[in-house]
Amino acid sequence: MLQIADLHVRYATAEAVRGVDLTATPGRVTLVLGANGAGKTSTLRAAAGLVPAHRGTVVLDGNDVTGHPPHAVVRAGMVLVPEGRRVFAPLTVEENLVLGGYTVPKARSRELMERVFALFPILRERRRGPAGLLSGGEQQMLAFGRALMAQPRVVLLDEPSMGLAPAMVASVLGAVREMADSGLAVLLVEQNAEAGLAVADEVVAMARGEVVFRGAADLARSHASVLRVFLGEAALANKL
Amino acid sequence: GDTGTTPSGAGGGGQGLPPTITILSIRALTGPVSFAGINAQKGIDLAVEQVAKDGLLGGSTLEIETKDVGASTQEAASAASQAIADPSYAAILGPEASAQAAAVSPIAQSSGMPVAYVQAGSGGVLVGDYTFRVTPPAQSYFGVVGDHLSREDVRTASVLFNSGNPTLAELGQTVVPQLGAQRGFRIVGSAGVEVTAQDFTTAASQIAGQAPDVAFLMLTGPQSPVAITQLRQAGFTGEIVGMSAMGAGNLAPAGAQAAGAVWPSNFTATQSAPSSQEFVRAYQAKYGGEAPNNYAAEAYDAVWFLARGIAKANSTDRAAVQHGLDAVAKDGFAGAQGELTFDGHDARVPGVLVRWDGAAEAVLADGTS
Amino acid sequence: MAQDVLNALTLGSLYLLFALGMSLAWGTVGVLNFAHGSIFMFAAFGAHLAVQVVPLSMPSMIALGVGIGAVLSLAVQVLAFEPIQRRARDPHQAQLQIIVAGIGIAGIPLAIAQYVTRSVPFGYSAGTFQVTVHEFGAVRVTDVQVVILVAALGLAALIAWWLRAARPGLALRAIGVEPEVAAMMGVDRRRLALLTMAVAGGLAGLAGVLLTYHLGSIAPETGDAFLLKAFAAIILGGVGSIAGVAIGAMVLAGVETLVLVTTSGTWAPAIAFGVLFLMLLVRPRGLLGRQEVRRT
Amino acid sequence: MNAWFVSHQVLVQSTLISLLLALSIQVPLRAGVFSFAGIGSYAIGAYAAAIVTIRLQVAPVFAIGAGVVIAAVAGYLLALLVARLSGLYLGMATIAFALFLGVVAVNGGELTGGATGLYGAISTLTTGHVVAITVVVVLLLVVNERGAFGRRIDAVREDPQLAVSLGVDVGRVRRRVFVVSGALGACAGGMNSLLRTTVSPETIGFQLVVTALTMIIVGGALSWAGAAIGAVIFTWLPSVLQVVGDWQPVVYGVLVALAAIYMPTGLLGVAQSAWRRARRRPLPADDRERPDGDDPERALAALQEVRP
Amino acid sequence: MTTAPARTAVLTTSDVAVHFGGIKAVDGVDLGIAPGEILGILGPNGSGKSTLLAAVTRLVPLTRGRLSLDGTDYTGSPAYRLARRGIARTFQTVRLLPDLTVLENVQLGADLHLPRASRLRELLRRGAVPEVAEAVERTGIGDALDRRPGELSYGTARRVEIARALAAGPRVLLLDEPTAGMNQPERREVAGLLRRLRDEGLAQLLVEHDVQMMVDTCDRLLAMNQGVRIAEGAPTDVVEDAGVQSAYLGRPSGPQQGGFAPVEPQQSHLAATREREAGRAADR
Ligand SMILES: Nc1ncnc2c1ncn2[C@@H]1O[C@H](COP(=O)(O)OP(=O)(O)OP(=O)(O)O)[C@@H](O)[C@H]1O
Ligand SMILES: Nc1ncnc2c1ncn2[C@@H]1O[C@H](COP(=O)(O)OP(=O)(O)OP(=O)(O)O)[C@@H](O)[C@H]1O
Ligand SMILES: [Mg+2]
Ligand SMILES: [Mg+2]
Repeated sequence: MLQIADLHVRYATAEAVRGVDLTATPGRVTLVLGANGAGKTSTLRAAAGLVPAHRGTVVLDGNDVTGHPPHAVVRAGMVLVPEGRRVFAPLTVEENLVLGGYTVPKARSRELMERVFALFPILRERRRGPAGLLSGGEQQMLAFGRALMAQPRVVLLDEPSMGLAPAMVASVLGAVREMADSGLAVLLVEQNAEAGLAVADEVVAMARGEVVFRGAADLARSHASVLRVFLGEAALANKL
Repeated sequence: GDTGTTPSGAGGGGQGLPPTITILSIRALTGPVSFAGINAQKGIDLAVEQVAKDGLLGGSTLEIETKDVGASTQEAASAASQAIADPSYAAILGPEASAQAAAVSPIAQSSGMPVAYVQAGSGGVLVGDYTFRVTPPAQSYFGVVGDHLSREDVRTASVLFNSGNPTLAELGQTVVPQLGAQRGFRIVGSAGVEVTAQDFTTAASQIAGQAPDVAFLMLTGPQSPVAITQLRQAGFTGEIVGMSAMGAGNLAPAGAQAAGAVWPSNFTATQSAPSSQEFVRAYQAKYGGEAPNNYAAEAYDAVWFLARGIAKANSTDRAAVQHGLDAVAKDGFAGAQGELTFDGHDARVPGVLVRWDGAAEAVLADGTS
Repeated sequence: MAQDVLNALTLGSLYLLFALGMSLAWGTVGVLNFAHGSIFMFAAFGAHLAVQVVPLSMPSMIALGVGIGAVLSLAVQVLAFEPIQRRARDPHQAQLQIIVAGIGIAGIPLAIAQYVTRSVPFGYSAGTFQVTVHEFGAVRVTDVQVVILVAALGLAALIAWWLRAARPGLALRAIGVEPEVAAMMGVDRRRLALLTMAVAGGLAGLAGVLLTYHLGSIAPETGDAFLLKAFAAIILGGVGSIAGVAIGAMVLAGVETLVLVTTSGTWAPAIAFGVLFLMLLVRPRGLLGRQEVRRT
Repeated sequence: MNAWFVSHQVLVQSTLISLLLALSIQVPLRAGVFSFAGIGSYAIGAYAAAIVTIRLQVAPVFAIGAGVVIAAVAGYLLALLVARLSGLYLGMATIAFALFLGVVAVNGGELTGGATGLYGAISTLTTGHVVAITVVVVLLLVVNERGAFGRRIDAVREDPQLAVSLGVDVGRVRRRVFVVSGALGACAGGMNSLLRTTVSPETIGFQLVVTALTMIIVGGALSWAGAAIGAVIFTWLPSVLQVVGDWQPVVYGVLVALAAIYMPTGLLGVAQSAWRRARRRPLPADDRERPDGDDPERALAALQEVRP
Repeated sequence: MTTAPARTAVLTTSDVAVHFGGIKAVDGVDLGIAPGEILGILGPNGSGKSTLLAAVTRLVPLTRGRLSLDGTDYTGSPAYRLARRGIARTFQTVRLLPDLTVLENVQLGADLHLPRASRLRELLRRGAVPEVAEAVERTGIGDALDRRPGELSYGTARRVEIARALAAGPRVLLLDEPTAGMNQPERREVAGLLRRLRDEGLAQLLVEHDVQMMVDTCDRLLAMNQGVRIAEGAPTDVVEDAGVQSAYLGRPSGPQQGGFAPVEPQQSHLAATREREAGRAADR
């Protein structure tokens, strides 16, 4: 279980996150919505220890991990799938996955890799090729698969569906749902709000670095303003 | 540029000497050639002391200011031009490195500043009447090797030389072959190595394969012990002849391996000339029994050379000093290196042949005797 | 002929021992350490100072050299390269900074050694070990040569295997590409980098001590000359490939030996550079270098 | 000409020569071309100027010009040869080129004076000429660093493929950069030979690569001004460090290392970012603004009410 | 299914193929775009869309096929010439120059058309050219102009990419997933911009995975799978096409894909969402 309390993130030129409280509970998917620049990525990066939290705490299963280095956070059971794929381009697909499972025992890592390959068969085909030559969507699959390899208890997903074809979006979000159902706590940032809402249990909306809405996914799905802001007029019309 | 002093040829001494006479010494006290500079500095300090005691300059004191320029040519040139611009400097004691000296000479010559060099054996250093060199070139006393080799009845020789160092390349490529032609031995192999070469295994094997009577190693100080060790390891049993870089303790790391190596030198602490022995005694008294090496001896001689020139000029006017130095060079004098004479502006000494016995240097043949 | 081959192999092994640590640090944590030569020399020098006090055996001298090398290398990593990498936007941007910092740092041990020795060469004649020469027919080989050959090839094979097979080896390569993402995978990049630098420094120390035994004596400037050779060997083999640097070192030594054996030697460096240049024209990323992964 | 200038003339000359030499590395570096061919060009320029001056006694313009032309042509040919190389592979190839020339100089016999080198290259070149040449060079580079010219070079450095898709002929930029680098290096070498009246192989070596690189990185790699700062510092530093005596090389090393560690963008970068910080207006935390469409801020303001 | 008439097409490809060793990323694609037309390309991940764009912009060598612009063949001409002839593009991955400000990054697009004289003039006045101001305006990045790319959120960075392409004042614009990382309203904004550009006569090639947006925005769609065209025509027709449904929208059947264990077969993206919603509602 992840508890972020009163998080502030400050860059040289801007304060990107201002007092955010977020909780990710085992078995549940918490969806974070927000316009470009709302501070979603910054929140996730601060939670993972990649940028310092200016103020506030990040508590993982009762342990305060605020200010811990990223690798320690991973070892404590929380993994981030970064925005924009960021695969190790010159390493092979397989090596990327092995690295994803850096903290799990070897035998287990082999099993997990089979599961990733089952989810994304194209990765099996390309496992000996350099990851950097994959198509954008294939790299996104790899980045997602890499996180599965770490067997985390809490997973932070920063737009995992970006660049994926619709069928693949469904696969990935289906996998997200499965992860939660198997007891993981998931914090999901998703611009594809509609698809995100379909798998979410809770919704948090951010604007200008603050949480402006918080509620059950069902409530959000039926809430006109939320739909208007994040899905657009068409979806609203659809709904009503 | 305009320098404030006129290099007028019409030198007439006799204006008298100021209370302090200042000379700029451009040295490398740090960096890869610091061993030369540091030893030279000791010789300089001793000479300054002695000049004062001797009263050669009357009531005036000789002061030598040292500027450490490391290995930088530009620093050396800059130091020289600063000295030239400052009328309080009467002369320059030039840097050891040939490249530095070659950069200083044209500046000094064109602005009429007398310079006395030590080392600096390459061409382009002595460019006119204002530049002098107190270290004799190696080829001028290389004859002592010839005598020795004739005595040993040497027939064949191989040469290993540092091709990037002007002096060593000249010795290896020209002087040794000429010596062979004069003394009747044949060069069976000649190889050049890089200026910074470290490992001589291959060259040593080559020479061992050629099995000449004598191997000439025209290498730098640090290269010499390595080449000797590796020659011996490769199975070479003949005679080894080097050059003065083997002195100054450079063979110590090779120890007994190098025993028997000989080299010609302009100076060694045990040479017999009375003026040399006088120098050695004074040096040992001043430096706790440490034996002087050639760098100390040369610099000592250079200071005395300048002091004598200034005394003769009885002036610190640079043109006058130049005339004074010319006169001293014409007459020669007895110095640390023995009986110094000059061929033009370039020093000559009889030279000695030195032998490494595994722990210390000993005179094998003394050009003065 | 056999002697020449042996000599070339020895020289190549020396280049390899020296280049191995440099290549490891460069190909993995992205540190092209120009102070490597200085560490190498200073480790040998430290052993020299120690042997003046107590006559030591060859194994203890080696251990001492490896220790000094590792400690120096760690110090440089912590004091210089780590802060640079922490500030840099990406590993590529840090590269030049690291080179220049290395150049600056290299001057420090060098100046100290020059100051103490007055640039007079130093060796280990005070130690208990004396080089012995063995003769096999026309071929002469010293025991030091044997140690160098075995150490260089053995260590190269060991490191190559470790980089390939072990997960930390893989993590190291990942650090060289995307340090931040590697950390996100749970890689403690600081510890791994320190470990790598310690190994690299240890290798430098080993090379320094063995070289001093091989040559009988070295001068403080010795490290500088080796640096360029090692850099050439790494580039020739292809950055990041241990097999590549081994081949690069051997090719370089082979060419140099061949030229020395067949010509008067004054052109030797030019021919070595020429061969290097031509080989790069044919294989722009070294003999075994990884192809750049780039797509639209 | 005052007394200070007279006595520091050599350092002033050296500063300008170092600047041109540093620029011969900096110009390619700014275009992402890791070329040290400028050092080889320095050798070409130095020897060409000395040979021409000694043998033909022509005016310094022609002596230096000869070297510049030869080095520029050599640069162009080299660029064609190494077109496929990049990064430090290119760096090593060009270092090999430069050191190859050094060996040629040692073995050049009569023409290059062998290991001794050449001396007696006496000409009428003055400090004034050197200043004039440097000013012209710097002005030309300034034009190329700013505005559209500069941006396109930045693109070639950071992302050549992107540059291509933006219409930049990357191959041509690279070839030009080699030519300019060759000309700059040769100009520096030629002026140095004629001012010192001598040239020898010792003065051309790996050390030059190290010095030039240090100047550029410590000064700031992305602008001529950085090279200028570096040239001034590293030409004058040794005189300043005289005061620390024997520890000069140690202090020098420490200073270089500190600069590299703590000034990632060089002294110039430090100055520039201080200037930027001083000028910058503080930005609001949100950088969003929308040209049209519904205003999410207002909608979200409404949402606040349902906030639990 | 028709190709745009060659007469009006500004950009055409015929039988273009790009193979990487055994991988046939693109394997014989014909297309044409006319001025004032948006051609959308749909296809599963790895179907060769980005590679096709790279082929058209000459950034990868063609295995076979021909490319032509305004009826003249440019198959052999170097990539940098294309920009000068009016083709601009964005990349799937954000590619901004980190050391330049946002404004300078956008200017970079326009630099190419500046005649030498005005480059000098720009130097002296340091002012931006009108195309740049317009591109900034249209993409709504005015507030971020003096920031550097590293400080931008992902969505803003994508807008800067689009602005840079627009600043080049192109006749043909190729966009590779320009709205990835934006939410629905933001996408609509971009789609609106693209439509306005179309109305101004710009020929566009748009690669996107948002089917709804593609249907709403494009004049024609071209669906690809495994490097070949599987359908082309009016957007709604293509989306309804059975082959497209199975390869792209629904459960894939090709050898590249299949076996997405965790998810049920789906008819379409939107349907999938509803289905899951219903399912989960039933769970409760
Ligand atoms: N390294 C940085 N330096 C300065 N400002 C930054 C930095 N990173 C992000 N910002 C700013 O912080 C704010 C929040 O950015 P963040 O990336 O967290 O947004 P986001 O919600 O993830 O947006 P998007 O949906 O576009 O990815 C933005 O205004 C952005 O410009
Ligand atoms: N340079 C390359 N070398 C090897 N394979 C490549 C290369 N470039 C692309 N590929 C492969 O070609 C196929 C097509 O890639 P492309 O990027 O064109 O797909 P795409 O349709 O753009 O996919 P996405 O929607 O995921 O971006 C992919 O399987 C990819 O792995
Ligand atoms: Mg984000
Ligand atoms: Mg793509």
